[in-house]
Amino acid sequence: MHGIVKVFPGVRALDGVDLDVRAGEVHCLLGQNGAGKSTLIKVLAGAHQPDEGEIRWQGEQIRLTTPMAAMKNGIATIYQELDLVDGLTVAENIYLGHEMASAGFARRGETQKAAAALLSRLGHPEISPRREVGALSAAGKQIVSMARALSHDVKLIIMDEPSAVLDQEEVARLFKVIRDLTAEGVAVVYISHRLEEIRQIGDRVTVLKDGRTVATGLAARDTPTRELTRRMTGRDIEYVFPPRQSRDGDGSVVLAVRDLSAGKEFSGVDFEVRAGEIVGLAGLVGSGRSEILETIYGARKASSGSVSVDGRTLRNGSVRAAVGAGVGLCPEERKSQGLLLDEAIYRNVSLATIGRFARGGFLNRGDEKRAATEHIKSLDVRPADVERAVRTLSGGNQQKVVLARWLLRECRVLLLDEPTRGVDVGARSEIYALVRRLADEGVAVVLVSSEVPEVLGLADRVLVLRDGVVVHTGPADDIDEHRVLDLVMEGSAA
Amino acid sequence: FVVGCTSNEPEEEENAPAAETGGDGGGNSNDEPGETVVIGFSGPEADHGWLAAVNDSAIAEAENYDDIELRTAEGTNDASLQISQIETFINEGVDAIVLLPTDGAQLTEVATRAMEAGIPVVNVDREFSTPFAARTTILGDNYGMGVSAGTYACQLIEEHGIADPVIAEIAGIDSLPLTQDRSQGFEDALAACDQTVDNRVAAEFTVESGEEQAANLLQAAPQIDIIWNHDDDQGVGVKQAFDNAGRDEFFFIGGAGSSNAMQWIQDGEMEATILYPPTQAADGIRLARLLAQNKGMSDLVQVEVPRRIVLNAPVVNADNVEDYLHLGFES
Amino acid sequence: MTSPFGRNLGLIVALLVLCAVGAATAGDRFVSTDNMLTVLRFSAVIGVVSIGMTFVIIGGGIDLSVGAIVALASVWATTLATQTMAEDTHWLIMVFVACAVGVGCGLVNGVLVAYGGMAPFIATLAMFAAARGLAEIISEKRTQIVDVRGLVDVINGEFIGIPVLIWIFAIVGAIGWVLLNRTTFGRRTIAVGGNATAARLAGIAVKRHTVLLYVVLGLACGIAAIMLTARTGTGSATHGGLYELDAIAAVVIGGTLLTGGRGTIVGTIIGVLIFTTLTNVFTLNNLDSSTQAVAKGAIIVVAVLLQQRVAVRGSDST
Amino acid sequence: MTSPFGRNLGLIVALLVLCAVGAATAGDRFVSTDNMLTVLRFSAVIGVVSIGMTFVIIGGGIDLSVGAIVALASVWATTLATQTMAEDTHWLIMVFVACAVGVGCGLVNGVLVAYGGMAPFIATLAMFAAARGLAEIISEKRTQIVDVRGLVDVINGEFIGIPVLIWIFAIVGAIGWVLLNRTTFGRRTIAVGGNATAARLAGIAVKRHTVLLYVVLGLACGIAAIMLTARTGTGSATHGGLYELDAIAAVVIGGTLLTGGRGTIVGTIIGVLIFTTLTNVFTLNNLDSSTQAVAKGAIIVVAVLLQQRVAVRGSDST
Ligand SMILES: Nc1ncnc2c1ncn2[C@@H]1O[C@H](COP(=O)(O)OP(=O)(O)OP(=O)(O)O)[C@@H](O)[C@H]1O
Ligand SMILES: Nc1ncnc2c1ncn2[C@@H]1O[C@H](COP(=O)(O)OP(=O)(O)OP(=O)(O)O)[C@@H](O)[C@H]1O
Ligand SMILES: [Mg+2]
Ligand SMILES: [Mg+2]
Repeated sequence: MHGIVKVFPGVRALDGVDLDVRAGEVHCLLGQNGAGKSTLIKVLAGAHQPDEGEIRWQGEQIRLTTPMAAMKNGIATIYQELDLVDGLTVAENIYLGHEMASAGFARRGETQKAAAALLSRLGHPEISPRREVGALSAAGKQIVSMARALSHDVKLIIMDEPSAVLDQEEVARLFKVIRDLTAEGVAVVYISHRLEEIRQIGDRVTVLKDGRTVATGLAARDTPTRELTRRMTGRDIEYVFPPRQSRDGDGSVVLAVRDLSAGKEFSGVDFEVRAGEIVGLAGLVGSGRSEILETIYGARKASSGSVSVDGRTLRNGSVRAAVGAGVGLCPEERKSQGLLLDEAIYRNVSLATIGRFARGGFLNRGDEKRAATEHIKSLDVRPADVERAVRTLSGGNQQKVVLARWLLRECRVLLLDEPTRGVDVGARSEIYALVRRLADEGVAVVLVSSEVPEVLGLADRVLVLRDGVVVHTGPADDIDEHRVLDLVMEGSAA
Repeated sequence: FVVGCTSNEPEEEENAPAAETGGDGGGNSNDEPGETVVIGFSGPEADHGWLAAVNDSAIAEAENYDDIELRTAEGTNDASLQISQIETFINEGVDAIVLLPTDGAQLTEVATRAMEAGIPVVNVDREFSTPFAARTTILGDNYGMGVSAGTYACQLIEEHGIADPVIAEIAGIDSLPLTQDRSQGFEDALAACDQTVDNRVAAEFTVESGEEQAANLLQAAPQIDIIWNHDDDQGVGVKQAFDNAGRDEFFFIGGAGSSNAMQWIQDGEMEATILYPPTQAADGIRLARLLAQNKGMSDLVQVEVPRRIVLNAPVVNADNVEDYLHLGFES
Repeated sequence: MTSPFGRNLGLIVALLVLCAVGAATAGDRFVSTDNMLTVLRFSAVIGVVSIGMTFVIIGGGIDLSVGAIVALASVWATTLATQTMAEDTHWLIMVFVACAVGVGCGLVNGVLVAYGGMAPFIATLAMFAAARGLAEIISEKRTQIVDVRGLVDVINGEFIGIPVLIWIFAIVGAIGWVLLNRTTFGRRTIAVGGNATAARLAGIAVKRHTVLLYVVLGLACGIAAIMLTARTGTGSATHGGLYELDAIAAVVIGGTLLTGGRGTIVGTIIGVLIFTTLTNVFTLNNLDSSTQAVAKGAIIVVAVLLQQRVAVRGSDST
Repeated sequence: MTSPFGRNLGLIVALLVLCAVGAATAGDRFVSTDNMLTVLRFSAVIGVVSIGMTFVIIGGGIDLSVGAIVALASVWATTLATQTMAEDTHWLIMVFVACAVGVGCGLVNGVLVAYGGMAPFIATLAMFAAARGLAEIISEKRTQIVDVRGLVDVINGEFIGIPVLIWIFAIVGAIGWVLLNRTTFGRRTIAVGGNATAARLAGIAVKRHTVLLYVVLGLACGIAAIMLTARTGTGSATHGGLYELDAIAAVVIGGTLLTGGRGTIVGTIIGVLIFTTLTNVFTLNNLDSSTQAVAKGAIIVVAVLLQQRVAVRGSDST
């Protein structure tokens, strides 16, 4: 690809990008949120038409006018926003658009067999090809997206942040699949904000900044982290966690979760969070962490047990009660659970606090925008224009908007479910600092993340979950990454 | 004979032979061209044959006169819209208005305003709720139609000596006052011979609804002696339902008097129909012209146009169908 | 979300309850074969339209013009010219004309929605007005009687003791079921309605597919028009009144989401049967139309609430 | 997506073009003040309903029962009992009764949708049948004449030279605009319709809010019922026929998405004006109803396509 330019109303998303990918290599794309990575690969996938520039494929110039054209050329894509159809089964989603059919009649048995084979290859034989995709977890959907990409006869696979919703175990499996592919000569374009992954799997790196290629062909394994981050952000980033304040047990108990169970999802969860404390939940995908947060928040009904805030028990299954008591939940899926995509940023930010900007029901929009702007700036959302519709933001920036909502809320208890999913390195450290600062101000924080280092680095105390049961509780300092992994895998080693 | 009256007494009412109009009007001094007058005409949505015939005959009538400029605002079942149409006529300052309201009571307000603005209003078919809203009223007789049907039914029962007869009624759009009037008339007339309606369904003046309702009716009543169907438009569907079910054990009486119905009567497939002529609006146009030109009705001794004309609702059956064929409208 | 089977189970229970009420209040008059056939025959026309509507709604659209298209197709198929031609050749000419008119209207709807970018509600509202107006102009607001007896005799006749109308309904239903559940066309319809972006990225020609959906519905309207024409023995601009409402109601009560992406043909068929059985039970009980309306409202509410309960149970047990 | 202003600009252009056609074909008869007032007065009743409908649709719902509610409210407000009470006290009693009936019906709709979990289409379809049936039963299908002159004289009268009906329309429009754009209620409506899950997780009482939306629309229907009652001098079970279609059409052509989460009051008002002006121009030009229907269909298509072009331009320049 050479000199690619893509202009959206008001934004020059790509401003002359060059990218060359060789057969059999894993080519990593790096860049801050909004740098243009997703846009670039959408151009390559035929989903967007470039305004300028040319694409050469195996030496010949081509025009990819539709996604179909790209697929015909052997380019398959796993998009950042899980683009699956909820109402169809797993197998149907995998073969959507290139169904196995005779004379228009779907060959269902064959399709399901082939889908099952693909899922096994990805290490997930337990996902039934006949299941409706709408009923899968985010991780399950990501697996289906990957299976879909593999279902094509491909020469190039583009993966836009495939690991964002996966845990370490899953990522390892993904890497194995990638290695198999490259061994067959398939090229892979890999996008991720996790630099460790780049080192593990990548061959060469291209860095994008503000829609331009600022570096290309860097060796993935040998380029120092500092250099990568500097090229991405234009400044030096210390990728470190803010220091914990050692004040063991001095805060009063704010959130108390007592013997909480919900159906098959989890059972007997029992912990408390003190003011100023950050408690991390670690576990594999599907271990029920999100469900625990949602149950605490009243968005799901508990089958037994209780949740109390500041000593007062919350009504089971009532979000209103939780919100009234000062609990906030930053949900896992930003698109379906968090955002009003067509609304302006400031309206999304103020959604949970709208009453604060109103007198007798009448809004003071000046105040509202000012408060939103402040948080947008502190989280480095780009572009920092609060009137912009959220839909036009990049994935990572959308995540920051959701986060900003809960920072603005000033809760007693803050439940964060994968708060840094898809957020770039620079913004991450700012988010960590912010969360820590909130805790220092006396907020009780519960953090769920699939990145174990993040849990260990940020939290004061860690709960490790396996199949909906807490298998370990203890200070974060007393446990390391390997131990956590052992626990979530074996569970018995405790 | 016809008696006209210039006073404001509303009870003045007489039957005029329905066959009086024909648009030929030869030799009548009133047909000589006068000054050109603008007449506004508004009727309900011509969604079935009878109303279409009303509109068509009105327009055709207007075309017979060089001195009439007709403004039509036909086509609505929404009283609010029809009000705004009349308001438009008032704004334009037409010389007379012929109004077949979707509902007499609902258009009374605006008709009164037109009268106050000095525009004579001719009220057709569905009556206003005050006499001050119209200069002249031409009515079909809905209640009378029901009475004719009921009386005829009683006559049939007696003639054929039917014991314990099953009587069915297929009404038109049930929420319209005119349907209520017809049903009431039917009921009252049946009461005179100690009968009641055993099964009643309401269709919507359309062929499809007629077929649908009649089919259901036939299921509800396995044996019927007399059926009165309010409207010959929907009658086409009703008849089809009878044919579909292979049922003809009853006397089939219709309403309105379409050409189809007359044909069936001639063919012996229908017992009778109650006439409800669609020429009222045409009469209205004629009268409006006379009013606007300050003329009277030359057929009358009376100098001016009468306040109220009520058309007859005669029974057409095999005996007299020849006389009425020319009045049949295409449904 | 509950499984389609769970939902349909709820609907079946609602229908059975309705039948029980019918049997209890109207006795033999309700349970007779004749009456059942009447109900089915009566369901057939609106049923065919509803099956077509199911596709459009699953595909994320809506069509307000179905009744008007039925009217236009019936009128066009019964003009003097068409009938004369049919007399000279074969009554299938009339069937062909009706279907062609339906397909043509559907094509216009589809193109306006897919390529003109108009909201389906508005595009088909325009067709709703235009098609009925055109039908009135062509028919001059007269009811056109069918003189080609072949058409009426066959379509309004019987085949192996069962009315042909019911056969057509059954066949269209079966084709609809296969099309939705067993073909790529059906699967793509769900994709287009459920997530148009995903469908586009999967390489589906979303616009073309949308056009096809409206064409399928147009064809269904053409078939319905011929059925109605044979059943009433007439073509008329008043045919198909309120079909849009009846069809959408049947589809939605059958469990299809108005937002698209989910729905079943079986649900739609049961939805149609529920509404027609209701009318039948009312008439057998000689209810006046106002009371009917109030009862209908109440019964719809009860039926849906009932259906939901059963659906939840049904899917729990699976 | 284009900005609301861009969209509304397109609508305004469409309306202006329509006015230009009116002026060109009907000359002074169209541009006279009297005629303008006639158009506005005619818009007023359906306009008030459409403004209420805008809230429900932005909130992700739909309401088919508005016409029926208008009918029921008008009938209830003109029963002998109510009128007698009004004669004895004040005609405002009738206004109160109509609004109370509207609110009551809206409440039932809202509860069925929010707490009963029924699809809005089905719940309000049930109300559509039930309310009109009830209106017929109460009125015994007679048109009830208003004898309380005070009501007719005031509401159907003038204030500073402008009909009171238009004043009411303007005031309801202004309140609607403020409510949607300047209050937390409006903001929550957009959130509920745009993403109900997100709204719920943000602590908004989605169910209660949904109920409120239907209540607001019910109130609008009550107001419209009184306006219609005064305008026609009657209460009747036939009032408000097809209002559901007209109101939804105005809202949708005004740029509100049927899927919820997006819409403007100004757009709705212009949408209403487009439809009423269209009818007015037709009347002035003496068009017969069939031709009107065909022309209406064609004009809707042209207007929407035109509006889209302008909208794209308008938003490009910002
Ligand atoms: N449909 C759109 N309309 C307008 N602007 C858009 C649109 N899509 C993307 N943009 C803008 O283009 C720029 C690049 O976005 P892109 O999604 O490519 O970023 P990214 O590098 O993938 O970021 P992230 O790491 O957060 O996913 C951003 O400024 C974004 O706001
Ligand atoms: N909508 C749903 N329907 C059925 N099962 C679900 C649904 N959502 C989640 N599950 C199941 O619940 C279990 C826990 O899901 P979930 O993935 O949310 O857990 P988690 O620990 O929060 O993982 P993560 O947040 O990393 O994805 C899994 O077995 C998942 O498949
Ligand atoms: Mg991205
Ligand atoms: Mg989770």
